[in-house]
Formats: sequence, structure tokens, C-alpha cells
Amino acid sequence: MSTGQHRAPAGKNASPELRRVLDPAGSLVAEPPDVAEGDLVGMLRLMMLGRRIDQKAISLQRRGKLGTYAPLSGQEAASVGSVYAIDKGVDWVFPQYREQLAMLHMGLPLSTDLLQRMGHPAGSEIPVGVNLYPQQVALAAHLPHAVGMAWGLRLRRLAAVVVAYFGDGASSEGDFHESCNLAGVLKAPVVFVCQNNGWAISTPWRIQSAAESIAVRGAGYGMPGVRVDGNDVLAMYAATGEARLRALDGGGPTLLEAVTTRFGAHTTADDPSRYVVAEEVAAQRGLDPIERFRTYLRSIDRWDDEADALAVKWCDEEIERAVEEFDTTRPPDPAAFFDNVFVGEPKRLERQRAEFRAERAGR
Amino acid sequence: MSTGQHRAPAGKNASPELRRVLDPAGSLVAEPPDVAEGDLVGMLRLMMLGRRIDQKAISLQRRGKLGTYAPLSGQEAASVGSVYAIDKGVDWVFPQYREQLAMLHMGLPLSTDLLQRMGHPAGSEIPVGVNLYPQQVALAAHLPHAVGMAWGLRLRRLAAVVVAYFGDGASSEGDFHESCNLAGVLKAPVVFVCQNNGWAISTPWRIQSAAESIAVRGAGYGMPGVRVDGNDVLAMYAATGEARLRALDGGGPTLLEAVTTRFGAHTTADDPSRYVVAEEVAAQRGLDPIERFRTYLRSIDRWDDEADALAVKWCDEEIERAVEEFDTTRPPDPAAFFDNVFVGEPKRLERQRAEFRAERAGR
Amino acid sequence: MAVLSMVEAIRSTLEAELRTDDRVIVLGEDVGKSGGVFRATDGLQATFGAERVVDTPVSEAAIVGAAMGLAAAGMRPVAELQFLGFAYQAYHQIAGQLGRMRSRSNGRFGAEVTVRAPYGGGVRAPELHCDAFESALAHCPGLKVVAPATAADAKGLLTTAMRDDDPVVYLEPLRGYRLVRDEVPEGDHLVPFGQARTARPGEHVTVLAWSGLVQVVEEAADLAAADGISVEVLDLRTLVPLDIDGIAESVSRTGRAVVVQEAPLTAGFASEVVATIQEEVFLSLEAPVLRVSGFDTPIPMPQLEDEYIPDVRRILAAIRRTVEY
Amino acid sequence: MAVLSMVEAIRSTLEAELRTDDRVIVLGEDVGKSGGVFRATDGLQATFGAERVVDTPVSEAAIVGAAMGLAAAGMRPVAELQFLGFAYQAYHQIAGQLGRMRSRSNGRFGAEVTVRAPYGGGVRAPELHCDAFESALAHCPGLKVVAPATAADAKGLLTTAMRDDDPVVYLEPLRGYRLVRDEVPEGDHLVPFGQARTARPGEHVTVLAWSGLVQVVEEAADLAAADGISVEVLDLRTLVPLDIDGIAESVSRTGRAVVVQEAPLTAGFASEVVATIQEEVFLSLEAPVLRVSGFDTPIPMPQLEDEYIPDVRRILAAIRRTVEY
Ligand SMILES: Cc1ncc(C[n+]2csc(CCOP(=O)(O)OP(=O)(O)O)c2C)c(N)n1
Ligand SMILES: Cc1ncc(C[n+]2csc(CCOP(=O)(O)OP(=O)(O)O)c2C)c(N)n1
Ligand SMILES: [Mg+2]
Ligand SMILES: [Mg+2]
Repeated sequence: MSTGQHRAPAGKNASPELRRVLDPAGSLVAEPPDVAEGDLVGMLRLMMLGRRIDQKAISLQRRGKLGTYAPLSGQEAASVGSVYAIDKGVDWVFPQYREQLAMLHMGLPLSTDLLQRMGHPAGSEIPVGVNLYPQQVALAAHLPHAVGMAWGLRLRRLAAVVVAYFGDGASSEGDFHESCNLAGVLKAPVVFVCQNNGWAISTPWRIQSAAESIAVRGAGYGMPGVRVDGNDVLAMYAATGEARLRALDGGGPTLLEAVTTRFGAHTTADDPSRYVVAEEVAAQRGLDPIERFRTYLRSIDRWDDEADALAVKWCDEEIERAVEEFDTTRPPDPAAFFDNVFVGEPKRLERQRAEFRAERAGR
Repeated sequence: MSTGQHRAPAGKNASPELRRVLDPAGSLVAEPPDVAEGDLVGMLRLMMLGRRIDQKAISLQRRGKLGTYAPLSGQEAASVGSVYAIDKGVDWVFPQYREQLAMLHMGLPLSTDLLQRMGHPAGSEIPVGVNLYPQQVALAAHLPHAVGMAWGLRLRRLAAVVVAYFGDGASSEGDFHESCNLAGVLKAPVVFVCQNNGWAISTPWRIQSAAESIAVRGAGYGMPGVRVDGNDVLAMYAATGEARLRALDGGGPTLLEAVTTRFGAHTTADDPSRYVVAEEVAAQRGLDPIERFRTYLRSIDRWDDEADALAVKWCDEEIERAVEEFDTTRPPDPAAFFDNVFVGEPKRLERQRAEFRAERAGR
Repeated sequence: MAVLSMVEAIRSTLEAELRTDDRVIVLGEDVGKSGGVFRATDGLQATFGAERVVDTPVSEAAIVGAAMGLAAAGMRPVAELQFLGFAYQAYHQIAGQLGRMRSRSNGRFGAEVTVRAPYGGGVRAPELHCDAFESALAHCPGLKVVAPATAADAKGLLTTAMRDDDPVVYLEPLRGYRLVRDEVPEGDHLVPFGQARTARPGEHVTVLAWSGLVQVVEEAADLAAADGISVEVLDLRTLVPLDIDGIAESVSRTGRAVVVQEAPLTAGFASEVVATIQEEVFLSLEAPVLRVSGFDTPIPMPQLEDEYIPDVRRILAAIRRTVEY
Repeated sequence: MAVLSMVEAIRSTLEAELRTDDRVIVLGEDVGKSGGVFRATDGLQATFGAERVVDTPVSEAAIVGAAMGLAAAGMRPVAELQFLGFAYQAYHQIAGQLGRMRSRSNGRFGAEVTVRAPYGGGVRAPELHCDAFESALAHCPGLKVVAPATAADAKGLLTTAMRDDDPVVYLEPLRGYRLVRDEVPEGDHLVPFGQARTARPGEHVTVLAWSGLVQVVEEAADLAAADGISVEVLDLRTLVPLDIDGIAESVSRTGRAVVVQEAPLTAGFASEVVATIQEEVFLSLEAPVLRVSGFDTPIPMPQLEDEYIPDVRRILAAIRRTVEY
């Protein structure tokens, strides 16, 4: 594939083999992980929800009701398989920005997520008790935070891990390197999940790096590098679960590369026809993670047309409810941006707020 | 060894074997590289000069005649072997700060080097025609410059490479990562020479990274990672020469790790007794790169007592001449720091300089 | 003269310089095949090839640092940072390296680099896409900092920047990218650094601004005129070098000044302008120099950014306060 | 009360806080086994163990970033940057992250982090070891910036910083590290943020400074006194929050002010102080507020640094010019 992120391993210090449980056609090619019955179905439903959220969000954006939106289609399995493999009651998720599904699974309301993308301050609200860090706009800048959190959890003797998500583009940032290296030294309980979708906006992986893979970098930090078919939700589940257990055992961090596909544009502001050729798009569709998993679940009698219809209904209701909440959220207090900058607010800022309020009142 | 930089390779994606031509006792263990007769002797003499510069500089520093000084003893072979392997007429050297010998070989006068370490502006003067970039205080910050230079040389169709030096500590900086990755993508003709002396001030390699080696990181950038006994000047010469040829052939960059030893303190401001145990120091002495090479040259009849005496005399004369020049250099123009900030100087700075001069004149 | 938007003026200037100087090379994230997220490099790779218009990995520090190395090799690189908010990632290369290589090497190595970056709010962009921190750039010795407000100046100052032997940070107003359109001289057009532009002459008060807020100030000046207040609008154009004489001339004439910026108040570049004015023309001042500024908070999320960025109302209020002082 | 040097006051404060609050963790390059390149953490690892006093890899961005994560996990990290000149490497974490996490998360995650860094010249250190750029820190929303000038304040402000719920950048003057020695209160000693210290009272002119230059200003004040000029010396102590009322009170009384800083002139923090003064007490001012500053060049190599850093002579000259205006 021309982005190069499926480059074949070769040579010395070669990339690890691509790990798969299901082949692209949905047939089992390795022992499946032990997933609770409800979670199997839950994962597919969440993936389906993601695909539908994209559709809704893109349409809201077109109508000017949403800001720039980064679709997740094609990458559902990478988020969902990994986040289902952790214990959301104790473990933590540090997202970049394309992991809405992991965020929702952790407990973020979909309406909050939409408000965030609409630029409403209420979109910054992460409910207390939800082990989720805010999404990060600056690429890889949250990775040192994730390491610090994992380090702190261990210092506090909590048996928990941190899953930190980022993309192939982000893996070129200095912060990626410093964070992985520090995590290795500390044996911090972190799972670094790199969603290698082959693109950083218009830049394909072969221009992003000459490395055969991102996983191959693990050795440079004294941690295992694992390469997983990111469109195979079961492989993601299995690999993340193993990395989590190793981290809890004191075995330190893992660099987990999820080789996946970005079906759409980078964001609603992007026009991929400028840089992607049509054949590639078509080829990618053949790797649909939802189709793959649904085929498998059908083959083991965990899914049928009725389940499908129910799931679609559930998705639509979830989205409808969220959009309703989103629509009825009142515009923010104009002075809201003065809040939560400081705990002990400098007098100068207090004055600025007072002047701001006075000026508005005087209109 | 307790800093861990000699950690034995193991496991998958293991570090490359440590490359040697001479064993620590000075016996040949591999085919020696083809070195011009004069260069064999020249390398030993330059290494001897380095050891003596250290002694002189430390004594000058103690007498307050020199600023903070970073000794190079123990690392002579790593600089000398690598820099002798390039063509100083066309190739470039980008040093960190512990590569005085490479800088001298490229053509920097020793007196300039001393003036630099004395904080005299004349110490910043690199003679035109000397393919040497200024030494860099910020760790790894020169590495992107080195990549840019290599890239530019290729754009200008010049057959030349850049050798960029840095330490094991510097390898933890984000700049290291971004530079190696960019060089890999561009296939830039750079040889990254990491002097892994096991220490970053007081921090041993095992705290610097959990990686088995620095060389193992090459794969993460799509470039060969080579691990060389940095106290074996012939191995350094051979490995650097090969990396250079590959780069000239369009094969791109190489990450060359020189496993070496810092015999003394980090700098004259440092007290290693706070963190190094005495046995380690003793063990390191057994790895003396000068002894090793001298033994070998004697064994092939390229060195004898007379050569030794002549070399010592030459070293002393070189140092004496440089110190003389250093001593007789006039104090800088007090306003010298206004120079070379801009080519097209802003009026505000012109005014500042004029006021500065006026104020001084009025004293 | 053609009427162009700012982004078109920038694109055509890059094209002209690529054409006339084969040392010019354009590098950055997504500048190549896609032509830049704002199309500022649209079509350039197709015209000049992937060797001269280069998509880089997502590595801001390496982009700026490699540009320095390219310059040392004799090239004339123009590095694009996708948004100024990601120049934070390159700040050690900008503040610690870019402006210092010439003095560090006693003049042997310059850093003939132009770093372009769009910045500022007003386009409903996400967090970190609209940060303004001109002062943290202007404070770096050895750097020039340029911030055009019109398409004509976008061309004239970019041409000057790319031919300048000193490193230049060239700031492009996101809000003006497409909205600001004016007549751009054809052919070679250089605007010298260090000369403010009198966007409109006036008598009672000088309002100083740069980049995306100049047009907002002009609007406020229109409204003030209706009130009988004659406002002189000074577009600084370059922050380093600063046109101290031009500023002093204007304020000594009007006796009153307001400085407008989008960045947070504390230690913003407006503070520098105020300090300079009171130093230069203290005796002419009939009122304190006021700052109309962003607040000491991060620029808010899109829905509130209009509350944060100085608008006509706030600028007008400050003009009145100053004149009535 | 014991007489301590600044570095001893800092060391003993870290020790006291490590002892009384088990959430405190100290991290940085060489802070552990060797006790820091200036001994500011001497013996702490031996006392509190390698889990609480931690040597890190040479990764400034990760040091600051990991400290934020530690804080999110409930710890109270104190990160040491070996020299402020290497905070450039962490600037994206400092400017883009540290001060913003609280607002980004609507208050869910704070960043209860203290970042310590020695800075400034006067000790013949190599390039980049003496950079002063307080303004680029003070300009970051959400950050507090603290710069003590005495050992007592070093303790009082560090204690306040470490117990503060906001992120604090705590700047330590290299030149004062060992030279400045004064009586430090025993036991708990907190100096509130936002209150300037009147280092000496005076009538004719207020000179404002902070950190390592306060003592130089005091010397100049002595000499001025011999000339019959009574100088009030104001040690700002904290740049954010700035003691606007205290500054206004003093300058409105003396009618004249000089601001002294070591950083380059353009867009340095002194400009902020000047802008604030003329805004607050315009009508009291009998002369322009002067800045005595480093120049708009990199701080020179050791042999010339004394020419660059404001000294008694230059400060005195500015005092005279102001008083004679
Ligand atoms: C530090 C930083 N630099 C640049 C950008 C601009 N930018 C936004 S997304 C993007 C590409 C990211 O690619 P990748 O990490 O692969 O994530 P993906 O969008 O593919 O999920 C870039 C360059 C940014 N957000 N942060
Ligand atoms: C960016 C940066 N951070 C921190 C320092 C302070 N510092 C100077 S030398 C040093 C250790 C460097 O170790 P290494 O890279 O292994 O080089 P060596 O001294 O062993 O040759 C440190 C941390 C620096 N100079 N630059
Ligand atoms: Mg991607
Ligand atoms: Mg080292």
C-alpha cells in the first residue's frame, strides 16, 4: 500500500510480524482472546456507534453546527479493542483526538464530546470518576503526562495502567521519544498505542519515517514493540490485555502499533482527493474493521440480523439523545474563560474579569 | 560495568555485536582497515595530544586561567578514529563539546579552542575553509542542523558527508529522535556518532535508558545501527569509513555508537567521587585507548621509544605554542558582543551600542 | 496590480522566489503534495518538484533546525510551521539556536532562514491553533519578527524576509488569510523592515496594532471619526526591528496612544510598545498609553473567542478613555 | 534564625517539604545521587530514597510533562531544570501544557507542579547557562513566576510554591546561590505571592528589580544616598502575580521609577513593569520610567558578561537621569 505503513518486515532488527486473530475476511487465524460474552457484542455495537457518529458529525459540521471534526471511520477496532482490554474502574486513558470511542467507553458522555467539538466550554467537562485525561491537540504532548500518571499510580501503590493513544505522525515528535525512553527507565505501567493509519494529514508513513514500523522502536527504549492489525478488534484486545498484565506485573511499558486505515479525510477541513489516489481508498474499504468483526460474530452465532437491527436502533437513539442534549445546552457564560485558569487567582486577572463583566453590563 | 553501557546484547531485536579490530590488550581480532601509514602515526599522536591537553587545561583551570573544562581523556579513540575516516576537505564535523580532537583535526587552532573555553569571543572564530560547525552547549540541538547541512550538501550535488557527535545523555533529547528520523526519511548523508561513555554528568546509562544500546535505535529510523568499541581507534576508523561510503552511495545515514569511557570528571566543576565507585575507575583504566593502540603499533613496528619521545615533544610544543598565543591574546573589545548578532542591524541595537560606547567613554 | 488575498500574496511570493533563486527551498508539514492546510504552498511542489518543496515528518524542532543546517550549506530555506501554536515545540531551536548561530560563530555561519507561521484567532480553530505570543519571539536576540496586515505587505515583507541575511519569523494572520484582499504590486516588491505604515492619518490619538487586528482598529477609527475623534492608525508591520522613530513621531504629534494586541496582556508585545512610547515621548503624553489586549487566560474555545480578542467596541472604548483623559 | 545561603535555604526547604508531605517528589537531571550540580538537592536521595528523589534521563520536556502527570495522579512534584537555558527544550510543555491543564479540563486536572531553575549570569558560565527570559514565562496564562532575591524569601516563596495548587516556575539566581546569605526563619515560613518587598525605603525614586539584581540595586542605592538621592528599592519577588498595588503605591509616592533587569531589553519583563506603572500612576510620574537592562544581543561569553549585565554604574546613571529629569 502506498502510504507504506504495511511495509513488509525484512532484514536484521526487523519489525515484529503483524499480529492477527481474524483475517480481513473475518476468519479466525489464531486463538481468540477470552472476551466476556457481553463485551463481544458491546465492542461491535460501540464500533457501529462510531461509524454513525461520524456520519452525524460530518452532517452537523456541514450545516455549521459543529466545528472541525476528525472522523474515526476505519479506526474503530483500534480504539475499541484496546480500551475494552483494560479495567476502566482503575486504569486510565490518555487520548490524542481520534479516540472518541475509547473516551465514550471510559464514560465521557457523547454530548460532551460534541460540545467539545463545537468549541463550547462545557465540552471540557470530564465527569469525576471517569479515568480519562483531556484530549490533546498538540501531537504527542500528552505522552509525558501519561508516563507521569503511570509513575504516580505506582508510587501510590495502585494496580493500574495507563493507555496512551497517538498517531503515526505524532511518533515523529520529540515528546514521543522522551516519553517512551523515560517510561522504559521507570518501568512505568503504560501501554503506548500508536494508531498507524498511514497518514498524518496529507503525509504518508513512508515520508513520516524510514522505519519499517513503529513497533521496531520498542527495543530502543528497552520495551517490547508489538505490531497488531489495528482493524482486527480481537487482536487489539489480546495484545493490549497482555501489555496491561505485563505492566501490572512490573514488566514496564509496551509500544503497541495498531496498523489501521483512515477511511475518510483527516478532518472536515481536509480534502484528501488532493493527495490520495482513488484505488487506495477502494483497497482500504476491503479492510473494514466492522465488517470483519461482524462476519466473525455471525460465524460463531453471536450476531444475527436482529442484533444488527437492534444495534442500529441503539446507535440512533444514543446519537439522537446526545444531539438533543447538545442542541439544548445553553450558550456559555461569556466570562467562563476566566474560570479554572488559576486556583489562587492573581489580582490582575480578577480585575480583568471585573472589567470584562462591567463592560458587558454597560452595553 | 555498572553504568550499564556495556550491557550484553540479548533477546529479539538485540543490539548489534560490539565491533572490534583490536582487543583491549592491543591484539588484532579482525582485519584492520586500510589506513595510510602517516595516518596511523598521526592518530596516535593526536590521541596523545588530547591526553596532554587535558592535563594542561585542568591545571590552567585550577589557576583560574580557563573556564569550566570538559576533559576528553578515555575518549580519544572515539573522536580520532572517526574523524580520520572522513575527508576533511569536503566532509563536515558537527561537534557537541567533548570532541576537541575532532575539531583540531578539522583545522581549529588549539589556541582558539582554549580561548573558547576561557570565554573569549575570539574563541568563536572558525577559520574559513575549516569544515567545522561551532560546538554546541545544548545537548542534541545541533543534530537537526547536521541533518540540514547534509541535506543541503546533497541538494548542491556535493559528494560529502556530515559527522555529528553527541553523547549518551544527549540521545534522550527529543532533538535526537527528530533528527535521526528526518535523516532517515531524506536518506541524508550523515553519520551520527554517539559517544556512549556511560555517563551524563552523574547519571549512568542504565538510568539514561532501558535500551540495550543506542545502536539498536537505528532500526527505528530505517538506518543501520552499528556498535563499536569506541576505545579501539581502528574499529572507529573502519566503521566510520564504511558509514561514510554508504552515505556517499545514497544509502543514507548511520547511527554509530562508540562505547567508550570517561576517565575523569564530567567537567572541572564536577566531583565524580560523589557518584562513581573507585573500582569502576580502576577497571576503566584497563581500557585505555592510547595504550591499546600504542601496543598495536609497536607490535607492527610502526612505533618505538623514539617515536614516543618525539610525539611527546611535539605535543608539548603544540600546547606551549597554543598557550602562548592564548596568553598573549588581547582582552576582547568590550563592545564585541554587539557584533555578528545581525547583518542588517535594527536601529534600536545600533543605538544600544552607541550608548554603550558613550557610557564607557565617559567613565 | 492585482487584488489578492493575503494567502494568495504569500503563495505567489513563494513561487516568485522559488523561480528566481535556486537556493530557495520550502519545507514543512503538508506543504508539498497537498499545498499546505491553508493552500499557501498550493501547486508549488507540482511546479518546482519534491526536492524544493518538501513534506517533512511531524517534527517542528527538526524543521527549524534543519532549515538552519540548510542555510549553513548555502540554501535559503523557508520553513512553514503549520500553526504558531506548534512553534512551542520548536522554541528551543528558535530561541536558543536560530538567532544565535551568527554570533556563536563570529559571523561564519548565519541562519538565512524564514520561518512562516499562521497565528491568531478569529477563525473558530481548536485550542493551540490560535495562540499569539509575538513577545516571546521578539525577545529572542538575533531574530526579526514580521507581521503584515495587508496582502501588499504580505508580499513586500515576505520578499524582504526571504532575501534578508538574518533569520526572520514571519507571522500570518489566520483571520486575514482569505478575508483581507487588496492591491498587490506586480513584479519585485520589497517593503523594508522597521518602517511602520500609517494605515490612516489622524490627529487626536495614535492607535498602534499589527497583523490581524489592524483592520479591526481601522473600523474602530471609522466609528470614532463619526464621534469627531480623529484617529491615526499605525500598522507596525515589523516588531523587530521596531520603528521607534515613526512611533515617536506620531505619538508626539497626537499626544495620546492606544496599543492593541490579541495576546494575553502580561508581558505581551504591547507592553514593549508602551514602554518605548513613554520613554521616547514622555513629555508629549497627555494621557497614559492604554493597552487593549487579550486577557491573562488561554485564548478561549471557539464559542468564546470573540469575547477575548479585542473588538471594535473595546478599542473604541479605549480610544474614548484616552481622548477624554 | 540561621544564616543560610540561598542554595542552602532551597535545599532545606525541599527537605522539610519532603519530610512533611509524602506526595512531594523531586525529579530532574542529576538531582539524586550527586545532589544536583549546585547541591540544591544534596543528601536528599540518601534521606528519602531513590523513589522520591529521582535522577531522570536528559529530557527536559519529559521532566516537566511527567511532573504534570504525577500531579494528576495526586503527587506534588518539584522538577528541577538544570539551567533555565534548557527550559527552552521544555517550552512546549511549559507554555502549551503546564498552565493550561486546569482550564482545558474545566478544573478536573490541575498541575500542582513547581519547576525550579537556576538562571542569570554573573558566574562565568558557558553559553545558554545564563539566559534570562522571565517574560516568556510570565506571558504564559496559568503560570505563576517567582524570583526570590534573598535566602529568607527563597525559603518562604519555595514553601508557598510547593503548597500552591497552581503551577509555579521558581527562578533561582545563579549569582546569588552561594553569595547571598541572610537570616532565614526556622520552621514553617511562607511568603505570600503577589507582595513586593521594600528592600529599602526611599523618597526620590523607586527602583524595581527581582532575583539576582536586587543586591546590585541596593549597592547603587547606597551610592546614590551619598549623593543625597533617596532611593526606594522594591524587590518584586513574584512576577506573576505582580504586586500592582504595591508598585503603584511606591511610585505614586516617589514620582519616579527605574526598572532593572538582566534579560534583553526588547519585550523583557521590565517592559511589562513600565507599561503597568504608567497605566496606574500616570499623573504622579515626573519623569519617564527608565529601563536598565541587558542589551538586545545574546548574553555574551564569560569575559564580557559584566559589560552586559546591569551594574552599579549603569543603574546609578539611570537613577540620576530620572531624578534630574
Ligand atoms: C505538535 C503539533 N504539530 C502539528 C500539529 C498539526 N497537525 C494536526 S493533526 C496532524 C497530523 C497527525 O497525524 P497522526 O499523528 O498520524 O494522527 P492522525 O491524524 O492520523 O490520527 C498535524 C500535523 C499538531 N496538532 N500538533
Ligand atoms: C539541553 C540540555 N540539557 C541539559 C544540559 C546540561 N548538561 C550538560 S552536560 C550534560 C550531560 C551530557 O551527557 P552526555 O550527552 O552523555 O555527554 P558527555 O558529557 O558524557 O560527553 C547535561 C545534562 C545541557 N547542556 N543541554
Ligand atoms: Mg496518522
Ligand atoms: Mg556521556
